[in-house]
Amino acid sequence: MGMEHVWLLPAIPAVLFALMGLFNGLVPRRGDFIVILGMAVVVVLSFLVLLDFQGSFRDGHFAPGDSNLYSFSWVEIDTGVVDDLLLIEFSTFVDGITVLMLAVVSIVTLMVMIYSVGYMRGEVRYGWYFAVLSGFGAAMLMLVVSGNLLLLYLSWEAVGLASYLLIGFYWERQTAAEAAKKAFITTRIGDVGLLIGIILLWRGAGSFDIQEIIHFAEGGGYGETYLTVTMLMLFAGAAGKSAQFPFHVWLPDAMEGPTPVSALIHAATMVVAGVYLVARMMPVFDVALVARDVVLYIGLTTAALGATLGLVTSDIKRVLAYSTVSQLGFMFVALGVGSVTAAMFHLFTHAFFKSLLFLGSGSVIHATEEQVVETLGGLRRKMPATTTLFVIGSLALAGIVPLAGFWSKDEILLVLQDGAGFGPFVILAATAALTAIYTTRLVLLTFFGEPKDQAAYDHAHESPAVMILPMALLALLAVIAGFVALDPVGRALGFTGGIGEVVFTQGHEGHAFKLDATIAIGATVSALAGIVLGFIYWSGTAERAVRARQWSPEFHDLLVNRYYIDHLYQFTIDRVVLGLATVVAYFDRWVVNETGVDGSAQGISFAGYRLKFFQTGRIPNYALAMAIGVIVLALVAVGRT
Amino acid sequence: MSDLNFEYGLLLPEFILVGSAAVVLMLDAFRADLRISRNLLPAITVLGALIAGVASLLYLDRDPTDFAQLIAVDHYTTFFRILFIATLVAIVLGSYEFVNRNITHQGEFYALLLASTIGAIYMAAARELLTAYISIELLSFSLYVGVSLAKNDTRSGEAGLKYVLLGGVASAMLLYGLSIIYGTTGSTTYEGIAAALEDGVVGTPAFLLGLAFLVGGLGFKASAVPFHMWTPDAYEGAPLPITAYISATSKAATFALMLALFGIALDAAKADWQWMLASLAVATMVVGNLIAIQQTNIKRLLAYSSIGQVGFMLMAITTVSDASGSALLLHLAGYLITNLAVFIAVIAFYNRTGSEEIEDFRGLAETQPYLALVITTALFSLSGMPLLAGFVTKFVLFQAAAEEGFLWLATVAVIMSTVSLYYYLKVIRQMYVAEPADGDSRWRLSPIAYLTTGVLFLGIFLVGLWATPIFEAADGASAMLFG
Amino acid sequence: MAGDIPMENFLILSAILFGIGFYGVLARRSAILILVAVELMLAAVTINMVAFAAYLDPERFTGVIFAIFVITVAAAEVGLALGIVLRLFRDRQTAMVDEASDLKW
Amino acid sequence: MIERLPLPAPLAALLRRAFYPEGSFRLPLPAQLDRVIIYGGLVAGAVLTPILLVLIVLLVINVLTAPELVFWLASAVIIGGALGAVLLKNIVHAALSLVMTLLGVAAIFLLLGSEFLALVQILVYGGGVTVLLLFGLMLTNATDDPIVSDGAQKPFAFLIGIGLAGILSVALVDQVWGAPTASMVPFRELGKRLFLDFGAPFEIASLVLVIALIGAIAIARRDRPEDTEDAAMGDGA
Repeated sequence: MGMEHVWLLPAIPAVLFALMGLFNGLVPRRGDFIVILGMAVVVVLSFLVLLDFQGSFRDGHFAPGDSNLYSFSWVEIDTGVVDDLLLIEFSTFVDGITVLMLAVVSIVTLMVMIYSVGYMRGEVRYGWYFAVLSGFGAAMLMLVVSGNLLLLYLSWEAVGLASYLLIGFYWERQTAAEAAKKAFITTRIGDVGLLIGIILLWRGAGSFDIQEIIHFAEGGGYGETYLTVTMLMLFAGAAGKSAQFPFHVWLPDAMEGPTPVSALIHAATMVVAGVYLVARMMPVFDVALVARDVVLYIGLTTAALGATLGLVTSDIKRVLAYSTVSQLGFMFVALGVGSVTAAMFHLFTHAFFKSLLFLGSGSVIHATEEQVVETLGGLRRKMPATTTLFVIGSLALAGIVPLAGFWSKDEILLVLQDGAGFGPFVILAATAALTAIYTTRLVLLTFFGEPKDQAAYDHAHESPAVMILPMALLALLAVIAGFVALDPVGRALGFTGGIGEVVFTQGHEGHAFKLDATIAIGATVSALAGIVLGFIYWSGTAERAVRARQWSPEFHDLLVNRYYIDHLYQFTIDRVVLGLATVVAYFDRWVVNETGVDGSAQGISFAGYRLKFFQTGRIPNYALAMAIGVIVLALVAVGRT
Repeated sequence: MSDLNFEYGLLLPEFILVGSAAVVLMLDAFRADLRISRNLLPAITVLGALIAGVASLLYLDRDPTDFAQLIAVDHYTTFFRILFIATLVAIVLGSYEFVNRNITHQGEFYALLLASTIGAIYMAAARELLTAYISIELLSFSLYVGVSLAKNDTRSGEAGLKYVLLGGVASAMLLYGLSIIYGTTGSTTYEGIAAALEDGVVGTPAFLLGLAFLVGGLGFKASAVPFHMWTPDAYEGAPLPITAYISATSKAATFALMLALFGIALDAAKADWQWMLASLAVATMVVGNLIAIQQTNIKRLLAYSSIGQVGFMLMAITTVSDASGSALLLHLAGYLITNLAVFIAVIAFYNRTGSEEIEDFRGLAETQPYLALVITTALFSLSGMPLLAGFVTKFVLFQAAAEEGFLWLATVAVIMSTVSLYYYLKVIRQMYVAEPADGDSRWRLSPIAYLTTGVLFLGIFLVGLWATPIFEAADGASAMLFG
Repeated sequence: MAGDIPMENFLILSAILFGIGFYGVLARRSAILILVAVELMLAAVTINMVAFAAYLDPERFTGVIFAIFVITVAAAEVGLALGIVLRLFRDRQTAMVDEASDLKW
Repeated sequence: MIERLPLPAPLAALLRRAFYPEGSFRLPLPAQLDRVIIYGGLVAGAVLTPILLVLIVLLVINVLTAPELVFWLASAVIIGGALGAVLLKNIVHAALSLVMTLLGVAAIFLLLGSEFLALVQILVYGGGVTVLLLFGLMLTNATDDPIVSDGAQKPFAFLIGIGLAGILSVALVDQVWGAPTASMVPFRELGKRLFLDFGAPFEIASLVLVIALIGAIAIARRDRPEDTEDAAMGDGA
């Protein structure tokens, strides 16, 4: 299995999608095992690709920019458009980023599929679900192996379509259908930008091939303003897909889909497509520095925004969704300072622990049929395995050494400090601490303390092994994934320069993975502080204290010292953090969501509503419109001369 | 004048179509006496059309020629002959059940479809204004009749009246424009006009006025804003197959004519009309797509959506060039396939339910999943989703426009195609999300409906995934105008 | 035969006739009177055509032939339109176009 | 009807003879038609006679040539008829004043040297179209209630009409046209051009007529009961 056969990876699940979508009724178990088997083959193949890549790297064959490995010319015709030849070639391309993405996508997809066997048992359209999952895998794999922008765009849309189908899987539910539509349309708005950006890039370079476009851009082929506008358009597409401000509103709503889908699409794979795109086009962004700065600040805004919103949300999946938004912001921050390494590394680790968290929340929902954290609690007694795995995922997310999140988050903070200075660094560091707080809150409210809804608690049970095992595997990855960045590990795997340099950088910047002791220690301390803060506020004592104060003011003086602390927390969290979060939430709800997204949809709808009344149904009015039309044309025509 | 080519054999496919029309009319007149099945009429129509289609293939390897300098017989003509005849076959196959139930004058129905196809073909093939005009009228007259032919529906009469009266006004405007162009250039052949324009009548007020009236008249036929207002009403009032036919053949024929007229005859006056078409294109895209959002009747929704599509096609005429010519032809082919798929599916739906309201599509995914799939795919294709025909054809179209320096127009078009997704999703949502009405159970399609929609369904994917053959045909055809 | 009447005279006559016709289309309520107005517009066109043919294209006089076609089509159009008007009248007991406005929006 | 008109008895008798020659026979025309024709004729005569006289005087004193005289006369008739057609409140009067315009146009054709076209104009329009229109009026009961009001957008219509006529006139006069004089259209040549050079469009035009014919019949015909039964049976077929 060499790199030139990489097209097989998307081809296998695509064929399975077509077959299973049509004929899942004809096979036992609706064909779930066939789909899973196919994906397992893809996992194996993706490791073969990795080996081949590693081999050619070791042999010194690999040079970025000339790895257009397989191309199929789709439309090739003399049209007089560019060089008298419209050539639309579908080509695949493999480099470090691709290899990394292949591993992430295939592994997480496989895990989610296995998990779904348990989670989706007994659902109607069970076979269709697996078929679409396979279709999604195909589209996502095609996205990451495509060597030209047109193929990338095609798979980009196919991924969106699969996401639409999966979010709307419970189409009987009105909210699910609405959410699916919202996700689809919001991302499509970004996609308009992407398509325009692609056309603009093509107009300059005369090719859709990514490497050719990069060469053209690096050679200064595009004008400065032109390129800035183009890359901003492209980034609009990326921001839409990756739920960056102000497009982030669709992601929490997308939680209406089945939880494994959230784990796969809305944590590990599809939402990182935007990160992947920007990383892939980074050499071009390096030329358009204004656009790159926009990426940085949008990323920063989103990271902070997602984290604060995560603090006040009570739906377990929505908390995770905001967390994802925030973490994607981290990745864009890294990209904004030009570090593909840090961004891709965080993407890699985040995929594992966030899908683990989602699957864990799925396990909870599966057991209790409840997803509001305030009504849960104490589940650790009923679901020990889930609890353990969820805590591992949470610690990884919070960035506790030596779990995966620690390494990649530190890397981002490091490059940010080097690249953008102190201000952004402080904001992002604070956001990292916030991450620890909301994670702690989520864990405490869900699994610890006393059960608040006895019925749900009684109903709860540990999930079956078919669900726990994939989670355990992901938890393992969440623990160890960070180590691959260490040079000894890389050398042990056969990459002479350390894996970090190869896989995460594509060689274009020569930026190897580093670890800065100050930042590492600082980050760990702030994460721990966040956890402690979370414990104090949500572990139950504070709550009791509040009740005590209200019930009996006489004891107030006695407890004053405790309450000073409490007040401090109360103040910092209620007034500052929660206040800020409320403001942000309000802004998000009314300004971005209502005015920006729904507003533009409503505006369009309203414009249509007004316009339609010109259609009066009366012939003389119609004739009048024609007459005015022709007179205006005539007058303007004569007036122009 | 004796050097003209009067080889009537060049018009063979059309003679076959006329002959079929005559046979259909005669058989219908004596149907009661001859005791023949009513399904014989569509059968003969399809048969005649197929023979004509085969006959038009005969001209593929002949050198481009013309009939008396009026009608070109070349790849361009062949392309549209095949396209229109295929459309005719699809519509007849997709609608014969509908016709059996709802149309009392069936012989007339099929005969006028055949006759209007001739009009459509000659609109594409005409290289002279008079021929072009009379072909337009042949098509329009057939459609006036067709729209009013649903005699059990009072909307049909109203729609017909609107169409015929406004059509008359538009004809008068078109003719006034043609007369001025004839007067200023002294010729009615495209070549003669082009030659005269080279000598410089361009830009005089009279000529500009002629152009304005010409654009107005053709804008009506193409339903460009603000000459579009007949469209939704006629679409809604007409019997469904005629609606399908207007949205497919009539539109494509108008654009075939415009491409030849503006590409050959008026090319030298580009500066005078480009802005007219560009502004019409923008207005058309915006108005069509915005009003579509508000519709509740599927025919009306498709009417406005087709107005939106007209904007995209006008864009190709605006930027007329070899590239946008072949892009337009490709787009027309893809659009026809997609549009017919929607309409024939809707006809099948109507045959079952008797309803045209979008609301009544609820739960179609449960009661007839195949039909729901076809409609969904076709609507996605219309909105320009990748992997489907609509994406490829629109992409090539927008790209050609961008290449000709109309990037802003292409941008508006991209944005408006996103808006279009909004209302297509409304239909799709009804089918997949809403519960079926009480008492609705699964139902079956007739085999012919399965066949027709199935072929078109595959066609959408074929164009979407492997457009090269059609693109080559379109390119060869377009080269006849610009080569 | 037209002697030394300038061609512009015919063109202006035609322009005025066209304007009057368009006025009729826009101002009238009766379907038949709208048809009448359309006939006026078409008559204007034929005047134009024939004038151009006589003055500018005397060898080939394509305009005259064009005019013949226009007259033919106009006559056919009246016939067809009247058929539709009759049908509308049977459906709704009116031939006033603004009363036939069920289809709108 | 005719008796009630304030006319001298011999004239009334003459008219009665003209309109009801056998006494029992009635032209299939609206009841007021005779009155229309009579009043129309009288008014037209009253207006046109002075104009005619003035023009003839001008002709005699060589200010006008004969073709110019014809042109101005025909123009007056055309514009007058057109105004009548779009302004008259009485629907039948309006339709009839169309005839005046069309006859004037025929005169213009003659002036421009196309006898054939003039003939076609008179036959097709003066004969066919007018009668068709009158039938239409009759069948839609317009003759029972002949007065129609105009639509609400009349002011716009007025502006547009004036505007169009103005723009067109200015633009057409502004153009520098080629040759100054008109010539006759030879009859034989016309036939050759029409049937030979333009044979293809001619045949298409015949198709247009056929479509219009069968279309008009199919649409306007009141469906026989067996047709609808037939259609109902189609469900089973």
